[in-house]
Amino acid sequence: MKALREAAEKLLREKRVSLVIGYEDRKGRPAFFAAKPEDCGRLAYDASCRQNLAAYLGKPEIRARLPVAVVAPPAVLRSIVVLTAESQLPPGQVLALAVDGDSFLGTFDAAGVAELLRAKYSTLAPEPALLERVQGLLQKSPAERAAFWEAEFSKCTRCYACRAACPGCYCSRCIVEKNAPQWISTAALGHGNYTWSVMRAFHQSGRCTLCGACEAACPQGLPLMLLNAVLDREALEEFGSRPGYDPEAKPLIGSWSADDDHSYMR
Amino acid sequence: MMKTETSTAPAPAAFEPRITAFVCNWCTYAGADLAGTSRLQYASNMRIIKLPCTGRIDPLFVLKAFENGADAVLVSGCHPGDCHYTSGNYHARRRWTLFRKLLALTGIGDDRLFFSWVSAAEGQKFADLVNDVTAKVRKAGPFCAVHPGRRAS
Amino acid sequence: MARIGVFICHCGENIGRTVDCAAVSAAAAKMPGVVVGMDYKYMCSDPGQQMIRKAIIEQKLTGVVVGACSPRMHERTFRAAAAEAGLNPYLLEMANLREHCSWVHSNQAEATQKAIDLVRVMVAKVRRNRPLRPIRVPVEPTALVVGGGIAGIQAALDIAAGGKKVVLVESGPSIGGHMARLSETFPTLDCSQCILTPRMVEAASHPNITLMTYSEVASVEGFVGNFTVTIRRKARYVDPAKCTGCGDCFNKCPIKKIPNEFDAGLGLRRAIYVPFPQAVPNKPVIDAAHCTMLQKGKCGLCAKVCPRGAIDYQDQDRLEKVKVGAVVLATGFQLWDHAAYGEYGGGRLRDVIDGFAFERLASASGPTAGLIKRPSDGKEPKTVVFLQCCGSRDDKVGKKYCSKICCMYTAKHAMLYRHKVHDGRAVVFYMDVRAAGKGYEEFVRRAIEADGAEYVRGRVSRITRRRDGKLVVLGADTLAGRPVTIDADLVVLADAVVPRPGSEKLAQLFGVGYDQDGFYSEAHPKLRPVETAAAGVFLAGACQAPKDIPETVSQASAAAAKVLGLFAKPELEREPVIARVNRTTCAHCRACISACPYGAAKDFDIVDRAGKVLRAVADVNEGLCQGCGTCASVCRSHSVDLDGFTDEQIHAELNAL
Amino acid sequence: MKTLGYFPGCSLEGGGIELDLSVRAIAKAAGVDLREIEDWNCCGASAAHSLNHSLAVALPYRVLALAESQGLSEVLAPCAACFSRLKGTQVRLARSPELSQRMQEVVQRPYQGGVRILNINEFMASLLEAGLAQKLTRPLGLKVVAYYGCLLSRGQDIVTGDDAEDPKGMEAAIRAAGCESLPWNCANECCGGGFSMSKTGAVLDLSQAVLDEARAAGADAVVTGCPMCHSNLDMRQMELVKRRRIPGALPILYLSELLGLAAGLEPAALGLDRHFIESRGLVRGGV
Amino acid sequence: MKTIETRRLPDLAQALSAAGYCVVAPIEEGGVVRFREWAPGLAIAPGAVPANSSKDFLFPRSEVVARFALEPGGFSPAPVERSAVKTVVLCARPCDAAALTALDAVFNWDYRDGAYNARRQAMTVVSLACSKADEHCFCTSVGGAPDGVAGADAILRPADGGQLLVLDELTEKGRALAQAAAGTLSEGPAALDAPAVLPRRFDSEAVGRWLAANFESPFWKEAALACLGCGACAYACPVCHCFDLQDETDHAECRRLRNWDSCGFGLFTLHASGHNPRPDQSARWRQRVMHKFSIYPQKFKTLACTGCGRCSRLCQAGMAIAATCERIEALGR
Repeated sequence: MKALREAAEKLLREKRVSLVIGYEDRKGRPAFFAAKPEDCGRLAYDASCRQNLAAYLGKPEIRARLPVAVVAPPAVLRSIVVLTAESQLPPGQVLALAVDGDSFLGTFDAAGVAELLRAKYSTLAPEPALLERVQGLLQKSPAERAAFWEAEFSKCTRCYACRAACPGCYCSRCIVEKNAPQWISTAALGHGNYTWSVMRAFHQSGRCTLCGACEAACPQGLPLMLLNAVLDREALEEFGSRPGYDPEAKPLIGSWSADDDHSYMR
Repeated sequence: MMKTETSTAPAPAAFEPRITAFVCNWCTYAGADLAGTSRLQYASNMRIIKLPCTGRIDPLFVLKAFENGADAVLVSGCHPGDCHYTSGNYHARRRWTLFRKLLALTGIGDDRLFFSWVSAAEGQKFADLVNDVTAKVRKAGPFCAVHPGRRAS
Repeated sequence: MARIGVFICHCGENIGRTVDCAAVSAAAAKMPGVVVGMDYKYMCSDPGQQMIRKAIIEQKLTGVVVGACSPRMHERTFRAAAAEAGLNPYLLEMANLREHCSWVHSNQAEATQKAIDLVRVMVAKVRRNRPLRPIRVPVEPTALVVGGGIAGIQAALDIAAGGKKVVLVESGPSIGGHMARLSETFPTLDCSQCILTPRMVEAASHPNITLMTYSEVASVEGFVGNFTVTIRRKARYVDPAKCTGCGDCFNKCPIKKIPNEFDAGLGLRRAIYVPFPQAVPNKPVIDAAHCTMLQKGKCGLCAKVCPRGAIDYQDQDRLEKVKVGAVVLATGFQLWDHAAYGEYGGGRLRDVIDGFAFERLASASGPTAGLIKRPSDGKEPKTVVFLQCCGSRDDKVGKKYCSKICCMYTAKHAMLYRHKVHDGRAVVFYMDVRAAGKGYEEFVRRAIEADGAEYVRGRVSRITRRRDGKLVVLGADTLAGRPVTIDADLVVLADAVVPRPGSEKLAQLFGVGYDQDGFYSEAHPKLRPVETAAAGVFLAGACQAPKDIPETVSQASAAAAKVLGLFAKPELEREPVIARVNRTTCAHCRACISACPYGAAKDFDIVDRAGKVLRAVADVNEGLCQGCGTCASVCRSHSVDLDGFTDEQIHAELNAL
Repeated sequence: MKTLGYFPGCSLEGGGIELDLSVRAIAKAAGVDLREIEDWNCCGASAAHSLNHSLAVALPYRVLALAESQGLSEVLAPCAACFSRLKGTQVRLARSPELSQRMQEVVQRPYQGGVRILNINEFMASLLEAGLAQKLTRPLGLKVVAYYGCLLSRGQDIVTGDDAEDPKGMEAAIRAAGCESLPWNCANECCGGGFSMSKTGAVLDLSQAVLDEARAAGADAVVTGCPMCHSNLDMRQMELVKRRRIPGALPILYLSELLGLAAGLEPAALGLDRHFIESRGLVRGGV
Repeated sequence: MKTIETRRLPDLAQALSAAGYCVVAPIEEGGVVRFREWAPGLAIAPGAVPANSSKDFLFPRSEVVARFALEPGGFSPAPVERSAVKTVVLCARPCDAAALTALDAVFNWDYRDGAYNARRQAMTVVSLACSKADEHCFCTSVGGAPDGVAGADAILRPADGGQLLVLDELTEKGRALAQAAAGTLSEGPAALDAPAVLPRRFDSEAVGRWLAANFESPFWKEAALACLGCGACAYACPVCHCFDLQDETDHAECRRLRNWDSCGFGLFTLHASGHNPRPDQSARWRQRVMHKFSIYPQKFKTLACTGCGRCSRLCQAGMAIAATCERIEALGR
């Protein structure tokens, strides 16, 4: 904690960044924005931090204050690499204060983040419990699966907290906001809720780092990570895709290989 | 090809599925044309939406078809390597590989969502495909009314 | 407010027999936005078209749906009719009631219901159609012909004769290709060089043709009408402007024992050489790999003897850009390497040769001056076995396909051999004799009946060399049903025709498809056999499939005609199915840029008046875009749309189902 | 020390004992431990596959299952027929899960398919790669022809990595022994194989053709890896010599013997004294 | 006093259900307590503040407000079935009930909203006084109280250490309900539990004064940095009532839907021209605070906040409106 605060303070003091985005040392560990060196004493990090702070990097208010530093556990580091690969971060304008568990790993630029991930986190895997939940659901019949989601999606109020929480949801005009035509019904009713959540997850394939911020943000507790996890697994198994490691990566959707599977096609 | 059972008057209780097909202009649409010029008879349950290439097909189209009451959806285009636009079908293939798994998790499985390659020369394959898909969906029954992806009537 | 007209065609009885056309037009008339619903016996006939034109004018229609045959059949017809009546042709759509409905269903109620659905879908779509204008791009009226064989020469000459400029690129030192290597040609037995060399000279001297020999295509940019092609001019080490072709250099060159590729390795050449005496241009090049001056810095003899100082050891590859509007690929073929057949000696038996080697032996200008002598000992072979389908029609080791020309040239070889060696025996092993062509069957019969070639139907299982130098050919005579052993002096294998090495890479440069064997894919096997899927790129000759000379020349002329047709207008019109980017909503994730098969989607900087970059977005180059729509479907925010197949149109179609 | 499973089969305990002796000797010289599969049984060659398909698979299946259960991941079958039967069974099992299932029931042993089977050519190549080449201190300077016959050249998916029509699998080993492998016409011609007893006349004709070609090519000896080939060329050659159908005797060596000689091993230890055609004179200063 | 044992709340629900009420109550599901329709067998969780508010049953998150049938050459209005089921919200929080005053005001201001008023007429609110409060609660700062009765038709007050609930009828609707549930209620003495202790955190009038004068304050830029712009706060709020009208059309029909909307969304004020008068999140957060504590009170003489704390409880970014008000009050001093 001390090392993190010192590193953040140094960045602000040396004016290398105008803002450090971190977690605050109070209950729930909400987002905290240190603009002055003396603010850095309020920074904290532990496993209860659920927000993916990379989501702030798309906000106009934050972009107006570049360069900034972000307190970043591994999943957030990966989000930074994803945003770099998708040309969303101006080069050299975002530094990561890498943290993991209780330890502070140092200050990294985009290239350094990718290197750190390759060196230290090349084997990050989804939580087994999550995969078990996916497997459990897949073992049910299609009708049972439909009923499960019917019950879940009926709770959705379309507050879009999931979208706001996600660094990958950086579109300036979300597809659900396109009304000519309105592909996804904005009514908080079954079909619109279904299409929204399915497409939200699909649009994150190749971007999602399974950070869990969307599910944590959902006021209704929808199991959104099931959708993310099934896509993550498929993308890894079929295409060897591991988002957030290669800042030069071609987009998963938007590239192809002649060897891609099509055994299910006739 | 024999007359399919659809050409006889259906019993009142018989379930006639509604199937929406998204096909590319250059291969499958032309293959369907060939089935026509060859007078191959097939089930009349499918309605084709023509697009230039399978590469144009957004997963949202499929969801919209289900939302509007389709009992099944077929996506069909040029064989790998044959794409009129060289690689639109490869892009499509990658998308479907991911998307079908996502839909499977939500209860839309292989008896609702079909993919195929049908070339301009494969009129017979197209006719067989329509018959086969129709038979499978007829067996699977109406797309469950409780599925969250379907619009309540 | 939309005013849609719906016109249902009975197509005589073709549609009317199964679909109740009156019911369809009545149902259509009640669809939202529809103001006219009519049906007629033959919509494509003049009165039918007149009906549409009249309705467009009188009813002030804003869109038309014609329910008739496949749009592949008559879309152009009806769109032209709409245009005549003053309606933008892209405001007309067709519902396919024939191929997709009446011809494939027999139950009238079902077929009629489906027809109504198909019409409803198209009505919903056409309400969202927008007037489109064909894309117009200026055309650079210069053609690039890749390959200087007979196909390339013919195409270049025909285009040049049509008054357009041609750049003819050939990778070897001379044009002429394989045809220059042939002795005589079937089925007329005219001398190949006698008919070819005048064409070669004409190509070199034609004011409209720029010849680039010893050159290769390095890269391609642009699109139909506007290609920029970079040509690699390989270092010749001889300045063609200074060289007179006197031959002093290659007569003095001390490196003498290089097998000459032109002679299938049977003759020899020097390190500085022209491949054959009639070469065009008749100016030597230095083979750097064999030249001691270039390899070790020793010798320099050719520079010393050259009276014009044309030798330049410092010469380097140069890149040259040409702007062309169309391309003809005529890269030809080569023979498959029969070394893959271990049972035929695995390429180690010197007297087992391929067809080109035999051509050079039989050619008056060849290494033996037209005398048939076998390579191992220079003796005249008294028994020659010809083996057809070597590597063809064999999907285990060779190729699945029939190489098409081997039956004919083998018959010619047997005939030529018998003409030259009267006491010799020519035995031909064949699987089938495929002699479909004008005068071809007669030619084969002549080889058998007049010239005494012995045709044995069967395959050869093994060729071994006996210590006395005889080649023992073990085969089967499947008509007689017994094994055959022949002691031969020379065996000629009719090796399969395969594409030239590097042809796949070239295809990728031009965006042309190719099949599993590497032959270039035509746009349509029947109706567009000369075009490729890449607009403005045409095919001539054996690069597309094995072909003989008349077929090659025909296709070359056809390709030339296509090029001249393209150049006939100063501008090119293309279907306006083009992707567009909504720059306001584009988030610049670059997925479309990665996905575009044509490199048409690219980065674009939005700048203020001072030129400061405000934001980067994606943009689509209309000239390059072919309209597949892949960009639109990878765009998460649907900030890319495709004219003619817009989100709104597709959404409306789906809602109509 | 590397351990390799060893399947001698019947031949190597009888007519092909020289192959057994020489393989064991060269393996020892190369530092490879050959561990005989315990309780091995007949591979089924010659007879089983023409009589009963199940039996023809079940016999090799049991051998493979034993090897696997004894922890042998690689098994050398020097006899070309044994190799062909074992490898052929392996290929068929891999293609058909049903067959595997049936065999497991018939033989009452599981086999997961985890055994790699080597023929003598592959074995020699692997020894050379593992350092045997340095131990071949006695280049023989012979001109030989490599004779593969059918079982070491044919069988798609069985003999892999070689060209059935133009086999090359022994070339490297022959060169390593300091010999020249001459080009010739009969590398994969038939020796007469299984007709040795039933149609001796045919075998004599076929063997003679092979021997004639070998002599015409200028060979000092024929090198083979197959006990059937060896017996047809070696034992039946006596008859050809006796009937004066060939001008003189031509030694027939196993590939393992050739390498053993080049490694300086005693000819008797390699079994050279057991051949019908005298071959010990091939080695300079030989016995 | 009319009493019922706390554990017998389902019996009360059952009785009301039998009497023709649609019973809405806090029910736990998957770790989240929500107001939802009660059904036999479901337990009632009276202790917690549910994730949603009772406004869901007056002003649903999506409803069809008009229908049009498409015809050749035009369209014609089609009837919308409007049902106002007799509903009781059982164990509403006093802060939920208090919100009804504010909602009634806005839905009956220049236009009397038929759908809202029909449901309002048919709804009986039985609130449950709070004997506990958490760090997000601040009803006492906005004119409410843990045992406040504003907006309620009846109130249940915990007694005997939470074992019993005492029912007080406050309105005619409340009395009708008590009558319908008479079978489950007992008459007898009970020792009322003390209401939750909740010190006032800020002076809402002082906040309102500062707001009215500080639209352009730099405070907003900094105060809204954490806000990610979702609608979780607005959708959980018992008073927020903004909506969006959307037409959804298929080939036969057009449905006009009224869907919840939130001032937190950028799209909320985006003009067709591309101009957005609230261009960033600080402008949107300012709007939220000003609307609740300045604009709304000026117009309707009541705050648009009842201090339920749902918005801060649910916010993923830790935005807390009470904390903002405290800071504003400090700025005003």
